[in-house]
Amino acid sequence: MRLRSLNQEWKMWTMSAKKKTLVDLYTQTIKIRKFEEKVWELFGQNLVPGTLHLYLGQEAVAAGVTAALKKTDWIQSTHRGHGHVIGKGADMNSALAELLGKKTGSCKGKGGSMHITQFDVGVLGATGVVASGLPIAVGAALSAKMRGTDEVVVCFFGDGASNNGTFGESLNMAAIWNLPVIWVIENNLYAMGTPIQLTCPSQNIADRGAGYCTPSVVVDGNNALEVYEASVEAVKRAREGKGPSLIECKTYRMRGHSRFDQAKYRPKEEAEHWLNKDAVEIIKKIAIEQGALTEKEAENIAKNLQKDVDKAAEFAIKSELPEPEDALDDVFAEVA
Amino acid sequence: MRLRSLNQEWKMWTMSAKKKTLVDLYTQTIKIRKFEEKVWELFGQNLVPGTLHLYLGQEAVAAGVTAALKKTDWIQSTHRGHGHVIGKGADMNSALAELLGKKTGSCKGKGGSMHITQFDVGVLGATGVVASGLPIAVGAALSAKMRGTDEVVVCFFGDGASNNGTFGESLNMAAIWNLPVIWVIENNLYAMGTPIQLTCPSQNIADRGAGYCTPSVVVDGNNALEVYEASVEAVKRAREGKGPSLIECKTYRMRGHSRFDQAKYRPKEEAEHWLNKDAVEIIKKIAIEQGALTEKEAENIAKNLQKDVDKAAEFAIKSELPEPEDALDDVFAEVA
Amino acid sequence: MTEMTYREALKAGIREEMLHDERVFLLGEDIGRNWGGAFKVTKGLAEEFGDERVRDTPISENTIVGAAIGAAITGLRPIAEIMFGDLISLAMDQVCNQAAKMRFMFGGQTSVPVVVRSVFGGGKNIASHHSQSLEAWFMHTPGLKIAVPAFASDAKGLIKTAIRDPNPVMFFEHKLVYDKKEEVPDEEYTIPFGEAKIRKEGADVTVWGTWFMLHKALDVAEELTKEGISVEVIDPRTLVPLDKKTLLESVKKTGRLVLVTEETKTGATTAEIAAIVQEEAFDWLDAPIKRVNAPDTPVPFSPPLEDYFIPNHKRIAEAIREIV
Amino acid sequence: MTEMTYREALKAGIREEMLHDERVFLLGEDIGRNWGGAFKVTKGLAEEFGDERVRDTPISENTIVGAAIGAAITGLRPIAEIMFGDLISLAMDQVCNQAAKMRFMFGGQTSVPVVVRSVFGGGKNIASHHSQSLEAWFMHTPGLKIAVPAFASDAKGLIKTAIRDPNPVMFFEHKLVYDKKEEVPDEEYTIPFGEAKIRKEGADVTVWGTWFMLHKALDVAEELTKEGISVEVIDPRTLVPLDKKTLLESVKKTGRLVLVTEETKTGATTAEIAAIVQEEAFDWLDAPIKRVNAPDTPVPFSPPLEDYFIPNHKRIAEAIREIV
Ligand SMILES: Cc1ncc(C[n+]2csc(CCOP(=O)(O)OP(=O)(O)O)c2C)c(N)n1
Ligand SMILES: Cc1ncc(C[n+]2csc(CCOP(=O)(O)OP(=O)(O)O)c2C)c(N)n1
Ligand SMILES: [Mg+2]
Ligand SMILES: [Mg+2]
Repeated sequence: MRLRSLNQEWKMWTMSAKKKTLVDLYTQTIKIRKFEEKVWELFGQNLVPGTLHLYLGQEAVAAGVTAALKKTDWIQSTHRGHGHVIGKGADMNSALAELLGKKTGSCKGKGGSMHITQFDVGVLGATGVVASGLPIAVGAALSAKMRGTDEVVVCFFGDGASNNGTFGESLNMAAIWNLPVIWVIENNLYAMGTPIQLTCPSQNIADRGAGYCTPSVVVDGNNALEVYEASVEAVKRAREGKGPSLIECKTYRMRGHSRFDQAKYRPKEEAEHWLNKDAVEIIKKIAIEQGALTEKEAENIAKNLQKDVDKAAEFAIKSELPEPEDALDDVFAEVA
Repeated sequence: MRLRSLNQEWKMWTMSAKKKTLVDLYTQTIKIRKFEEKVWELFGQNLVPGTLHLYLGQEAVAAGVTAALKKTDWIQSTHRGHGHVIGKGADMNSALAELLGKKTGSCKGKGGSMHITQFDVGVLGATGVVASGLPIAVGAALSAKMRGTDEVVVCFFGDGASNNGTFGESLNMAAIWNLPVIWVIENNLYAMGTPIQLTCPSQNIADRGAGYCTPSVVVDGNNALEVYEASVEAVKRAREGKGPSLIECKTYRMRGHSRFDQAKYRPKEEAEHWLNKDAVEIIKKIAIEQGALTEKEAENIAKNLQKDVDKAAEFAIKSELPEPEDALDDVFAEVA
Repeated sequence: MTEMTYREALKAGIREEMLHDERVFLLGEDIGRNWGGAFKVTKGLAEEFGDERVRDTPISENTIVGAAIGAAITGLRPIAEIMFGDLISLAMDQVCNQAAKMRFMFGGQTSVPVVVRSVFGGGKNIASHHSQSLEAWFMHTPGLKIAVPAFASDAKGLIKTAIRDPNPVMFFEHKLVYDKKEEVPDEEYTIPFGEAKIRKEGADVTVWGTWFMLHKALDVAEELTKEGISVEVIDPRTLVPLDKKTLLESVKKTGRLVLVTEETKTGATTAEIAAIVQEEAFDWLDAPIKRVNAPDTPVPFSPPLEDYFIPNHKRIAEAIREIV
Repeated sequence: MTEMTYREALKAGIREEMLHDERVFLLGEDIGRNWGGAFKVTKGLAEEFGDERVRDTPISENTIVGAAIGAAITGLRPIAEIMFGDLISLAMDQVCNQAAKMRFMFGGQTSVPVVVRSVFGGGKNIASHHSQSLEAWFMHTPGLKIAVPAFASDAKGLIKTAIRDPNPVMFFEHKLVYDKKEEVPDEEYTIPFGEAKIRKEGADVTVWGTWFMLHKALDVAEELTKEGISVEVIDPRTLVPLDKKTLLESVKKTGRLVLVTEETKTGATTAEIAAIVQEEAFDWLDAPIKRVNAPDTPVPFSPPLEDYFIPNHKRIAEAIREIV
């Protein structure tokens, strides 16, 4: 794979990366990791109904992007959304409770994994229809602009999603209206079992940005700092009214697509190569090298997060299931 | 407007353009012109029910493209389709009869202007849903390939259509499967009353081709020879198994979008500029300059075509309307 | 009261809401100053409110609706126009999977105050892709409200209610009612959803229908008085919520029901109404409920074919005569 | 006869047709060798017939169907798979405006022999975007045939008929019937469209339903014999064409009808069936036709919610008891 090498500038940049930023990036990355490991554990205990699209392996993307955002900014999430919402600052209790279908879940158990959403921290929604979030992000960005705010909208989606009709429609609309939106493609090289080579004629999906006059960059999606840097630039552009940007993050799933998928269709060497590029290890190494963290501090952060996650799991498990008749609520908002 | 200048090579090419080709191009162009003038005349006489999207002004596109095709090749047409089907060799009697809603129309009066189709000369269909023809062209091209033929599929569509989701989906699918399809964008600068500047961030829609690894070119769509040359190259690529191409033809409607539209939204200078670039005059001039035609011969061709068109109109007018109950036929083909 | 066309009344309603509430804006293809909407409903609004609030879009139906949703959940009150109802087929995901379901899926965390305006119906000889009546698809999609005004004053009152509603509202018009005139109140008013209107009282048979078919039904009802048949005509005004009460009371009075819409018959909204009424007023029915719809074919182009396709006065009258 | 699952029978039917007719090919997301279809229906076919004829596609639903149409009208026999029925919302234009209408719009010049396979239904806790039952949208679209097999042998016989049909066929499966087993004939056979099957004879009440609800209805019918209620259960097998005859005859015999599907109630296929039966067998009905459907909400995720949403044995039994 040919990554557009940002290495030169990037190395220089990292030298001056604020220590706090590095700590944040490490913390975000491992937080998502811990969350997802817990989800996987609970799933193994048969506590998570339905299916599951784990974010394991892709943590650096959500961590790097959300670290560049303000609380008032928005993100649009996907079927593989746990990392996004945790990154954006979702309450872990209600997030885990949602996955377990509990009344205390952020969606009262109505959404589950594919629709895990916490609106109050700026999650517009998580959608199960691949690529259906892009138009919604366009609208949120239009709204941000029309309301005269400096809000920025990030839209996460996969390599597979970029082949859906909404991709061109939405990139175009964001471009012509010069909207504060950032398209983040999480190119994990597969859509379910379909390798990107079968569905994309070019090396980089980011190549499609140019046709819509959208500045586009390819980054190592397993390196939270690299993702962060690109995001900061894109956010800056957006806030300054310079319009949309596109960031393609090359990354990889640690596990299969869903539920019971063992991902046997992935060539061994490819899988090995990527699984060695562990997002947590990479950002940890950078942070330590830059003197932002010691090994010990890193461990402590991890331990504390583990405690939070354990507590959240406890909360979720203890929480009650919804009443059957709750199924009838929340269809319509009441007319004022 | 910046047209990618093909002038250099093009001039050289024209020197050797076969005389027959130039005569054909002139004939095709003026044939479509004559046909459309007749349609406009009949419309003025209140003989054409419904609405109408005239091809007047864009004749060079259909003429140039279809002149590069064989009878066994396919075209996918649009709401502005008269020129395409006439170019592809449709019977004018049943074409005009269709526009008048007659039983003898190619669609038995069921389709009318927006669905004018003659399957037996290689028209896959004319569709009223903007951009809905692209996926169908993908399938026809896939079929051409899977059936082991050398058939080529041309898909016509407008600038407006290129903003619809099917555009990216179809360009992508054609590219990954390396299909013998030619995307012909008729960029007449407007989608109804909406100027392209409002809906397309770039100078050329053709810029979008690169993202799908599809060789793309911009030509003067009022110059049938220029369109033809690009088409020949694209057809060659397609027949040789080298995959899809995209040709953006810059052109202009002589009249409004439909029915009663006066196109007052078009700046005067712009309209003047384009209306002076008359497709018939341009190809006629070239043909005469190249010694392929004399003024007199050109006139004779025009006269003969006028006769054909008049006869077709007579046929159409004399033809009977369908019986009301015919409305119930042709929903399902009978099971063998 | 001022006499105005349906088109004018509708525009007046939109305009009033735009004046009241700066969050209200419009987006759609050719709705702006160059065209004013394919049926001219928004003509003049761009000039008055600017191109930002009356926003021409590319031909991207799914993203038009999706953008409206995104704007709605972040504080605005968008009205998305889909030029022809047939083209909502391109936006079914955003309408039916996103707008309709978001509030529910997210457990009430958000609501989606978006209005999608579009137009159905034939009669203009513009063939299969521009003449359908597809309201049944949306009636079968929980989470959407559906307004179907047939008269000018309702168009105005209902669009205002639609814009103020915190939920997604499909606001469906009909090509042949835009020019219908009616006296419209001068003072501000809204019309609540879920209240049908008895357009004509009668004793022998109830007719329920929408848009242009409702107008035809009213003509027929008038005619049939000459034959001594007293027809009650009900205009639902909204399909969701549906005013079952008015309908059932009428049927319990007349004992007979004819349903008239321009939809193709199988699976039309008339099927649902028939199913409800036979279920809830079984003992009052003196005859089978008749459905007058278009045949199960695409809409044909040629005038004699389209005339045959669309239910006409004669067919409505015959259906009534058959059961009284 | 060999016992096999619905999934196996369906695959066997596809495989036979691929062997018979080299024009038959499949396209869809993840149907190929890496996955074999989300529900594994096509597993092994890519290995046997090659990647050209079992063609993995990008996530482009509208273009998948459109490509199938283009291939169909130029001489091939494509079977397009849409991974979840909910996602046909993205392909409504190609399905409903193109495939369904082309033959008609073009006056019979072409026919569109395309099969669109997809799967409906809940019960897997995968929430609002992957659990719907949307067959009513297509039943309301003239020009489409619709197969709804509930049993393995029907799945095989009907898919073969669908593939040979010169018209567009929507072939809808249900997530919870894939594992159902049945004896399937060893010799080659097809099942004609438009022939319902009486799954159980009975005298007191007719129950009509589809897919998993049909299976539940059969369970209930069995149970109710203990209460002395004799239930006749009808499996339509195809919705278009619809076998009205078998249904009407049954209702004329029992005088009572309960309709059971997993669709949300308003505007479901059950509404159409109710409307037809009250219209054509009015004098034979001894009680209102009952509809047992899901409530008018999106499909919820959490097990107790989804269990409440999907009609269960108890609700079916109650509806029957209510009218006998
Ligand atoms: C429109 C649509 N098509 C198909 C599916 C089924 N599906 C769910 S996830 C998925 C793969 C998505 O791939 P990608 O966008 O790369 O995201 P990833 O799962 O790799 O994160 C598919 C095909 C869907 N949910 N929505
Ligand atoms: C999907 C869709 N959206 C909108 C329309 C209404 N409409 C018909 S033609 C047209 C403009 C099309 O513009 P373009 O593609 O540039 O073709 P042109 O008319 O200029 O030839 C529109 C918006 C339609 N028929 N289909
Ligand atoms: Mg992926
Ligand atoms: Mg145009």
